[in-house]
Amino acid sequence: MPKVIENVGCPYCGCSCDDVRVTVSDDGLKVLEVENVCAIGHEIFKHGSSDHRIRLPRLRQPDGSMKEISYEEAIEWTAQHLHKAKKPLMYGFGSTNCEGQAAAGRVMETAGGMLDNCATICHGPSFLAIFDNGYPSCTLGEVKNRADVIVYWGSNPAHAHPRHMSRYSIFPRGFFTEKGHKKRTIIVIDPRFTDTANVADIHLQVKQGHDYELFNAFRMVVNGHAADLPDEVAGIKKEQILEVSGIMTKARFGTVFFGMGLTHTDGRNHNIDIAISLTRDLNKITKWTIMAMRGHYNIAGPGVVWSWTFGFPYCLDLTKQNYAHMNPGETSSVDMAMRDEVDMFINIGSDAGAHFPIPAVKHLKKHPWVTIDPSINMASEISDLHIPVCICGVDVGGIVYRMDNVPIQFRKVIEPQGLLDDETLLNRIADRLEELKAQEA
Amino acid sequence: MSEMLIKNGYVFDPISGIKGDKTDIAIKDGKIVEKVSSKAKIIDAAGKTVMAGGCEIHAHVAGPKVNAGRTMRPEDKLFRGSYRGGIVKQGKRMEMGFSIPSTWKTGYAYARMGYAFTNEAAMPPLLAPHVHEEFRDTPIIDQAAMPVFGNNWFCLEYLKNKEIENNAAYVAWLLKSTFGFGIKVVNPGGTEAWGWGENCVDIHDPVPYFDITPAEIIKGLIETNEYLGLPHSVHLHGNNLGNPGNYEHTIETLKLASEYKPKNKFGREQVLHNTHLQFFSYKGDSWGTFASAAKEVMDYVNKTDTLTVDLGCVTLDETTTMTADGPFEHHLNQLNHLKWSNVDVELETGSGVVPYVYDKDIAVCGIQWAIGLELALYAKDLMRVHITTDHPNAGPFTRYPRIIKWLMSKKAREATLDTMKRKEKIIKSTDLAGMDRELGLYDIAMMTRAGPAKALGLSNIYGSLKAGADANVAIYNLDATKLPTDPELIENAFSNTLYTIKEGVIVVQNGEIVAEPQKHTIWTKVSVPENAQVMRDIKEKFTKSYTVNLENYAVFDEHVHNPRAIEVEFSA
Amino acid sequence: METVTMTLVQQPELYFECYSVTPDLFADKTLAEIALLPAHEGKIVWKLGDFFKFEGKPGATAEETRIVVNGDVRKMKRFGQQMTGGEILINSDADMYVGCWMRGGKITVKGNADAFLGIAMEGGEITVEGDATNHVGSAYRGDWRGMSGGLIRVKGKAGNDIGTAMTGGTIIIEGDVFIHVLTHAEGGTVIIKGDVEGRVGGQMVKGDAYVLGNILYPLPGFKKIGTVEKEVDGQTYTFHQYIGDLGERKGKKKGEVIYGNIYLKA
Amino acid sequence: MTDLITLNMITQRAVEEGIAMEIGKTSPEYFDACSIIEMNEQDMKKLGIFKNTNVRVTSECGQVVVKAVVGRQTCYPGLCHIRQGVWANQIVPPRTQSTGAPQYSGFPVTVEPAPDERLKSALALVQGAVGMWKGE
Repeated sequence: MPKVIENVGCPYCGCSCDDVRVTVSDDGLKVLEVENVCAIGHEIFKHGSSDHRIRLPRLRQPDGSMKEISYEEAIEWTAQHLHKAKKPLMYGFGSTNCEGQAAAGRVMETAGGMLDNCATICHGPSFLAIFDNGYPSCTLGEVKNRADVIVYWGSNPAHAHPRHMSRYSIFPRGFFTEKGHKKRTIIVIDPRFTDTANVADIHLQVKQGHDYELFNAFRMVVNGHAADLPDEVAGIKKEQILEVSGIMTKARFGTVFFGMGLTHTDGRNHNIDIAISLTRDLNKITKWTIMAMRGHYNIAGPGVVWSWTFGFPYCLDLTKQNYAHMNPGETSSVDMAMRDEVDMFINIGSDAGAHFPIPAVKHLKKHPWVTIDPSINMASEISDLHIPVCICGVDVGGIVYRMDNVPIQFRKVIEPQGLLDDETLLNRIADRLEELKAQEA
Repeated sequence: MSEMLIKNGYVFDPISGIKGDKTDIAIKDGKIVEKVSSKAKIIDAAGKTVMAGGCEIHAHVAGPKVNAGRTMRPEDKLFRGSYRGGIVKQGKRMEMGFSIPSTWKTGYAYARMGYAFTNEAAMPPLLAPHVHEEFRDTPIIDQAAMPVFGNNWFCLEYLKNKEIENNAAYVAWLLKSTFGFGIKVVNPGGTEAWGWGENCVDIHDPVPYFDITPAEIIKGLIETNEYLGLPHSVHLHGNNLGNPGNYEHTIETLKLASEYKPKNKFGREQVLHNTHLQFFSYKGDSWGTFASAAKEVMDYVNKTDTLTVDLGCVTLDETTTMTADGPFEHHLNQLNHLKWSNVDVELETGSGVVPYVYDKDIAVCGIQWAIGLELALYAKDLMRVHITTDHPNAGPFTRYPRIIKWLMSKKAREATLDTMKRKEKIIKSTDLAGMDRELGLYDIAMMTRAGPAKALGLSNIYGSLKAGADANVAIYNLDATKLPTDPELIENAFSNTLYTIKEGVIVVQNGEIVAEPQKHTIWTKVSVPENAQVMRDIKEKFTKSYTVNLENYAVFDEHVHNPRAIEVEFSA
Repeated sequence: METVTMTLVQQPELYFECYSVTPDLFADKTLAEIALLPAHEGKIVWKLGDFFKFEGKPGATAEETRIVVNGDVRKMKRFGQQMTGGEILINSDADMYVGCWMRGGKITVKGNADAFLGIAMEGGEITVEGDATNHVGSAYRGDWRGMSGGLIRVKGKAGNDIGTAMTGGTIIIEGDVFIHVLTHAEGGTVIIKGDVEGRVGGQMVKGDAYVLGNILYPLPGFKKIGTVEKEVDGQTYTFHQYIGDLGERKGKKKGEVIYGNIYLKA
Repeated sequence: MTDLITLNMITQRAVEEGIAMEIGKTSPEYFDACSIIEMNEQDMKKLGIFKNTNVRVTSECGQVVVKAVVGRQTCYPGLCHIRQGVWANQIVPPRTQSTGAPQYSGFPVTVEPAPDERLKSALALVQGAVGMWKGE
């Protein structure tokens, strides 16, 4: 008799939907059916019980081939190399539960290395902006229940967060918003006419790379200097700027959702920095909040866990061992790769091979490279050691943080069948490291 | 069968009324006992001061808003001490941060000061799993957390309709769901109003849409609390915090409690705990005329046995303000223009975070500093007046030893006052300069252990050296018979214990962490009859308004660290 | 003034942190003691003597101590961190954090300096003969107190974030600058003799930017109020004066609103 | 009509790429989703190519051959887009402006027709870059 498991969390995007319905086989080994999930999430659950899943660590052989080894051997190999390295780097955590991220903190504090997460190439600039200007935000339920104006700026949920608009922002009928979409105004600011722009009431086609100037213009209007506005800013006509400013100041509750369109372009953090300033300005008049469209279902997690552990959300330098240091630009993964600052690389729950600029991959490849990931990916295919682990939300549970930092408790739907989860694996590596250090001392 | 005997120390234990007499303290299997065998490990405390482990009644040490502060303030970790991280690693993990310490530093620092328990002052129910994750990573000290109720839609609706029984059933359900300890109220109604960018400035200012007043919310929750007979009373951060002239609102708020009597089996005698009173004791109609109302406020507290308070002393540091009082943080940000974070939590509460520099050369800061100390020095019953800094709002908890120094030594107060540019203005606007009172060690024991433990309804476990209590003991390097003339030595003694013993295990020796035993999560388990109406209401709100499924809302057992339930048998 | 000459004898494998190389830490020590000062390469704690050989002698105080660094130290960080006096001369490129949190004295870099040059500097003087990169005289992450005093002169070009959150002091870039000059500033002066791509004075409360070249993308938040003569780095020019950032909050002094200024060479 | 144009490149996420990524980065789905460049029709005309022609895209730090399409989410003239992933990252400049985040969006590229060049697989590109590619 197949079992139906309700209220399952989806391990794909920052929406961290927790209403998935999964039907599993009687023996609890196979996912048979998945409901209430986007097309992408669907693939993850399918992959979870695919026969092609790697179930044992694989070590690169001199001839370039990979040979299956035991977890014990893999743990020993990793601990030995971490112990030897002067400045090892562990990067990733796009798909790891918080328990695993806490264990990773222990590993790298013991090893005296660098610890970084995917935010470093994604919403890292948002952290820099939060450092400088704070973060007037809210949980997604506030948006659902109160918001009458929604701004998607440099973000494209139709593609990156498939259920965001239906669960949280544009379409849901909330407590004070029974009319749902009908009573909401949607503004999309993006250089492309995206599929999200397609459902918006207003699309501002900002000149790519000039969002900062446009924010500056909005702030002038909000602060009473509309008269000094030029006829056009960043490709947007003055009339349109005034119209949109009017909508923003008349809103009862507004939210700005921003994404890679701001964090990946010139100025990086300052594009978000000034977005936060605009949000502050608007709160003198009415109620506005701002939120980063975090990419993965638990990429908010490492920022949260490492903040309470070390005081910094990412780009951690733990080499001093008595204290942590952080300064993106110096202690960030891509910068360290390009500068040859590190001498070992552990890629965990992410794919630096596919998502780092290729020159950075070439630099990192000069040194030992371990990939800890459930699947075959570009990183695993160039690494010296590939250690497969459980998929959070599929064969291990745990706490994850949604894009609004709301902790969601994920469930396990199928049996791990011999696979270790990140937390167990990393704690065993840390235990072994402590032994090696003790022997040395 | 581990046994320990602490011999010849000067013991200060208000719960058992020991006022500094030489007494031996016997410990067996983690509890205080009458006597132990000759095999007991002997600790010689001759010439030293012995107290129960410290008991914290109000500090923001774990959870989303605390962590938002850590995340937004990298500069809070910069160049502290000789190295950036401050002190060299003592325990298993590094210690980071000054005003908002990492969880590891939090546990270690409390232990070094001789504390055994701390009470997280505000837990947003929706985010409870986060609080419990931080508890897991906070070593040594036991912890509890109070969920916030003062802006919770369920409570606003039940209390508006005077449905105390339903409200009680909901409160019991939420305490279970979040593994929470008691009822915390922050700016009742005002934080819900902040959902629209508004506020409730006094207790009669109705809440938008819900059309109930803060006064009705406070009274309804006190009634609920005593109806259930919870260990702790309602724990209140009122309306209009931090503004000149707010003391009249404060007294008006305290009077709301006058019509209620405590009903509980935990020895608690108050029905309302007003937290960080310093922020509510201001005269004047502007920052220019800002002055102390400590006397007026304490006169009322002194004559009302059903009230307890904590101080919220300003320590004159660069720190980080954080509170579920969302509109206040926005207001503060408009004043100091530093960075501002805000987290409104659906259906439940909100919060804000703003860094703040209490500059001793600014008159208002100096006056705030004086008010915190005046409150204590005006107090008649120190069992009802507890030392806090509303950590980290008025200063970090690591400054408690400095506050103790100020309270025990007029000389120390004068020395600090002398360093202030606006000294004259501060002397004019407060009574502090004229106050000769110097507190003793027994007073300090009341304010930091016995008093808080009793107010929390936990004095059978914490803040006591009576047989049966947990064996939490602090031994300070102070000769009670001849206190040092140099007040700095008092601060040093309370900063780093000679020994801190947690449930019979020596965790600190000569100010250094030496062991990290298992700690507990304290929560309140109320058994109430199933209430079908309330369960229907809960299901409806989760289907319509929440963005998290009901089945994923309550904290899973595996995410609660070593829980220890305080059982409440409800009887209507 | 006495001089200690330190010469690189071997290159570290990774980057090397020279936080100990300051007149304050060298002063009144023997060369042997100096050689024992710590320096990190990753998690390894070396002694300065493991990588440098030392000649000469330091003065009794920082003020009386001059340090000359020879050899290619482009992979070495934090020269002159928190120094309060004396001099450092670096005869090559240097890596990040030259003169970070510097309070007094003089640093000269003959080659290029990498990012975070003189961040949160309080006083003293830094001269870079070559180029600098990003974050010149800006604040440490999250701090609202950037460079508050002293002088930084870069003879070549610089990148982004010049004087971010600056509150005082002067930065002179003789070449071109990319973007973000005096962002979030509440005081201080930045002089750019070359061109700037844009974002000069964004979110600026107060402060003065002088640009002798062009600004490719001027911010809408600045408005021209007239033309003035001003002396800049010893030379007088005519400037168009712009005030702003009109989008940012403004302070008042005796009822007068105080703006940030951009002086663009006419 | 010219044989080479300079465009402003951005690289962003697409749902097709997301699905394909979860199927597997070595899958044909991933190849089809990510080995394309989206550009404005006017720019194609300028380049004198038809839709679905292979082009060589060159940036300051590398080059890659991809298939030119117009795409549903239109770019204005002068702007072009390659979906985030292996092909895009052959040309994304690693410079971070001292923030840690590479220049994923807003960097100049030249685009030239390469009708006779074959598209490389993800593995060929990544393993090839680090000298591990054993295929043809």
